[in-house]
Amino acid sequence: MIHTVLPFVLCVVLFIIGLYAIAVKKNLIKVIIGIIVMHNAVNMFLVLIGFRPPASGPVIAPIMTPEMGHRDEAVRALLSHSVDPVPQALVLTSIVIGLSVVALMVVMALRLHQKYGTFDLTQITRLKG
Amino acid sequence: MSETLTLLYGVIAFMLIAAIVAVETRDLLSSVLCLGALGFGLALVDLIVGAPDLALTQVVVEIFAVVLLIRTVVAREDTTKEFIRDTPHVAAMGAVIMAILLGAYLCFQQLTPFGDPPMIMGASYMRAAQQAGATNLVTAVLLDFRAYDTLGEATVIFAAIMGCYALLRTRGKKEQS
Amino acid sequence: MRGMTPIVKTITALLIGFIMLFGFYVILTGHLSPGGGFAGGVICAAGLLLVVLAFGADTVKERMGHNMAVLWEGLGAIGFLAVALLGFITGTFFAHFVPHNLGVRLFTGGSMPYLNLAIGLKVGAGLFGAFLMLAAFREAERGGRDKGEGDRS
Amino acid sequence: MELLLPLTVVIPLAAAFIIPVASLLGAKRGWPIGEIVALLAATALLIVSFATFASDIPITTWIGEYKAGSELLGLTGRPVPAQVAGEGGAALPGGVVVDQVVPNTAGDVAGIQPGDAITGWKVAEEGESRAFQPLGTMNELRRANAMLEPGTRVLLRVQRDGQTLEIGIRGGKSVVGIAMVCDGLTRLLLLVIAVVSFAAILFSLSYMRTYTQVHLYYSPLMLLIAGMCGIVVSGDLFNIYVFLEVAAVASFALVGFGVESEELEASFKYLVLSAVASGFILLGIGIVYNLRGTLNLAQIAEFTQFAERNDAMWLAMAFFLAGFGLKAAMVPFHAWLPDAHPSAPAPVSAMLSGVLIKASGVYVLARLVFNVMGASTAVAYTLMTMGMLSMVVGVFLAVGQWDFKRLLAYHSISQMGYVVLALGVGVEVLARQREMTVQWQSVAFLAIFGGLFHLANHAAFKSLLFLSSGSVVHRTGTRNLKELGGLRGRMPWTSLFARIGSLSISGVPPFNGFFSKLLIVIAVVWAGHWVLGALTVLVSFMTLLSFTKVQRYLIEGDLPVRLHNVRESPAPMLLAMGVLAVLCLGLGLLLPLYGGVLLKPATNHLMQLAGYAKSVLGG
Repeated sequence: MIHTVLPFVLCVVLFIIGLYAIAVKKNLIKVIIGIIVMHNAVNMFLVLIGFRPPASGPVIAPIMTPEMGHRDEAVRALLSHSVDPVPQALVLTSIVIGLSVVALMVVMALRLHQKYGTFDLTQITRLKG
Repeated sequence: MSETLTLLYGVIAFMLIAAIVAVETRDLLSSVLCLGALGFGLALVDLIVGAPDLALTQVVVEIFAVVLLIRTVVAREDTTKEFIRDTPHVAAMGAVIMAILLGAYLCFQQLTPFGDPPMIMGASYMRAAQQAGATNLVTAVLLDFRAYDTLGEATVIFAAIMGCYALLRTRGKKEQS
Repeated sequence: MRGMTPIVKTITALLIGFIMLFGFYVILTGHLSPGGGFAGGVICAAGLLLVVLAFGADTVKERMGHNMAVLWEGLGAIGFLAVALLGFITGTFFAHFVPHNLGVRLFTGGSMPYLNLAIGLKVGAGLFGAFLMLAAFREAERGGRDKGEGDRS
Repeated sequence: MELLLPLTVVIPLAAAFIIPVASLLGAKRGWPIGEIVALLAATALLIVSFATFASDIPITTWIGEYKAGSELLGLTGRPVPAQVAGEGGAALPGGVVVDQVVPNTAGDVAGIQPGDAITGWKVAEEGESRAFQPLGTMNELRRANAMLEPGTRVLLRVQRDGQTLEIGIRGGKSVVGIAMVCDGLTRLLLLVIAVVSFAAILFSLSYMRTYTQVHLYYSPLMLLIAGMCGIVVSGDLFNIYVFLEVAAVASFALVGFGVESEELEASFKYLVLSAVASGFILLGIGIVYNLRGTLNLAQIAEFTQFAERNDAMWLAMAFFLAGFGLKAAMVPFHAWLPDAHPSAPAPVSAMLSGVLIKASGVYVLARLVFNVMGASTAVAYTLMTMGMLSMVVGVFLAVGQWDFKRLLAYHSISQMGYVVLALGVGVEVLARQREMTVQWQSVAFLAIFGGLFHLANHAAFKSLLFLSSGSVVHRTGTRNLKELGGLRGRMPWTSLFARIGSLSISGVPPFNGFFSKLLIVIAVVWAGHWVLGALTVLVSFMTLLSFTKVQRYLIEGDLPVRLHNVRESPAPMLLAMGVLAVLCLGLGLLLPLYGGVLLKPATNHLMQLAGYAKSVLGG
């Protein structure tokens, strides 16, 4: 069954596209874009890890709240259809971290453009080595 | 299962195309817009695999990031001549990429199959969430079982914003009197 | 940049209330339905961002200063930490100190709604402040170097 | 006592949150809020980190109301389709054939044998009213089991030799929250972080006067400290990643704090490579979660111990090696460090070189390699290669440098190479010997002990050197060795401290660097790696050579005309350097006094390998 691994491999392909952009492109914005692509790839990988076939969200339907339904029934129903909530929580955290890093990078890109007048990384080389 | 998979592959293919275009286009604005498309593709993937929280957050964050990037790119002169770096660099990169692909190809066969996670932590959280009283399990995980992670997450964004303030100062050092 | 056309300004003025309301809704019902402090906070920040884009950074800076954003962000962060530390009342770090079952559905989450509120406040104020700073930086950059932000040292 | 460990993170975090808010109020009156809060927090952190030694805090502190006390099913198996499972007798739905039963787990106690086909499960208490749930894969059983309260009995329908049996097994799993772990290694790192942070903040009081808006400096600095403490005390894989990012994001801001072109450029480079590292680490975490279904380090170690060989786990380890290698600036991944560390303000350079690369790179690697993934020769050789390359390449690049801080940065790569090499030798000895004799045990012990000792020493002398470079820059305005000279007369204390640091790092006898390098050399040679031992000694000589240059061009020689009016640095800076200089001398000479409290428990906790799981979960 190729479908058991193909989604994960596609995530790695996306990851590599990002990595390629970071390493090979010499435009600063392209590097930022590469990092965002990479973050998205990793996030997708994490989301796909938690996937289970019925693919219903990990939200307990109101009918199953403790006071209304039998607890064990609710738990069992959740077990039979819900996806794994943990990777989703991880991805939420990871998205936030990604946004923070992107914001910082944008600020740095602005400052570098102000100082050097260009986004070209081959011209932004005042440091030796 | 198969319909979900078809949808999933379709969206992932769209994302891959968007990513390649975003990386390869010469015009920076188009590139940023393609990045937005990639992000919305990811939001779609989230919806397909049953993660509405993530889809919501992803859309909002993508809007914010794309607005930031567009404002960075628009009306700024870009003098980059050619896009490809020198050969040794590309060769080294190619080697790394091949290594990762090879590793992924060899090792991913042994991953837990797609759609059958062991979910040991997740399942035990599900039981406990019944008692905790939250109906949204993701929020229960974020703010109850793993709330300490969320403290770290809030700290990261705090650090980033402090960093933005610090880096946007006009002068770093006081002028010597 | 003195903002955009009157059409944009009018529509923004009409929409901003609803956007903020939606943001607060997402924050407050985070433990019941998809969403949460972070998503809601970013929605609020995006609403304010719309205002900055429509009216220009300077106008916004006059109305609600950049210091306000720093203050609210810091308060949100301290609030989150405080809720976490209050868990020591009933035992450990991050333990629920708020009873779960108060009968009202909005308050079934123990201390979760408070944490959500703190995060929402923090993220909204923080991202808005950062964006305002960026917009002001861009205008300062246009209007000549070293003009604009004063040094608060 | 449960308060103590969270405090190590909460104190710097609270300080970081309070500083910007309080500065808004204090700015108008000109109060130095940032300095006061930061200094108070650093002092408090120092006290707390000492208190972790004094008090008998438990090894594990669970955050929130959720504790682990897991019951291992101990079964691995592969799914079989319906027609194969049904060949013995009655036609059956598909099931899972058990491949392996781990001794002393629930499955073993219940009497399940390899070759059994499990075709269904249900909760025993529910009795006859409920039918057996069909079982498609072993993961379904794992999920179902995790869903139950601990202590629940699970009834399995098992097909054995054509007969259908019903076997009841102990099941259920308790909820695993995030754990804070306080073992010897944690205590060691916490103390190092607290001491260096205290010195750096003391130094900053005077040094940062020349910068604008310093509250924007102290807040990220406290976040950096909080991030490092968070990494060190955490017992959860994803939590480590989050605090890694806290420390990293704060350090980007600090590296670029001067907002000059070079600083922004260095910061951007650092940011890009750090983001790549984070990507690798997160991918590795994803793979681990996919395989083990949990994020708690101890549980991962427990599951890994009993699981069969899995290539995907190696891939995860490779990603971790790349990611944390990038964070620790090991040689194939070292490009960012010589730019980032010198560009930062001096106290931040001291923090970055002194503790950040250890806490976010070497510490996590050591924890994962020793305690979580289990020692293996492949990882050991990778570590040894990385360590050796860093050691040699770092020192050769350092010799040619004329920029004082850049030279120090290259030496950081080289000295961290020593630590990684020693740890690698330790892993190699532990993994090579199937049945450990006392002799090999002691070789491994010596290698790890030497590595950790060098880690602590490097924190002391590298921070001291960076601070003294800051002191020089503060008064002379340059860090180019060609433009400096003869500071012995003008800045006597700074010169003395720089000299102590230089002698320590070069491994000259009475100072601490000598002892740790000696231990590493002895351990490496005992382990049978003669070439590596010779290289280690050679690198030490090269270091001495390089620092002779520093002495010649910084302290001795003629005073350039431009520097005739140079004065000694202010008292807080000298005090900060003095503390570290005393440590440089004391750490070496007083080793017998504190070694048993500080270093030996840390070494033992690394040596117990996967025994970590038992001590964390069982305590």
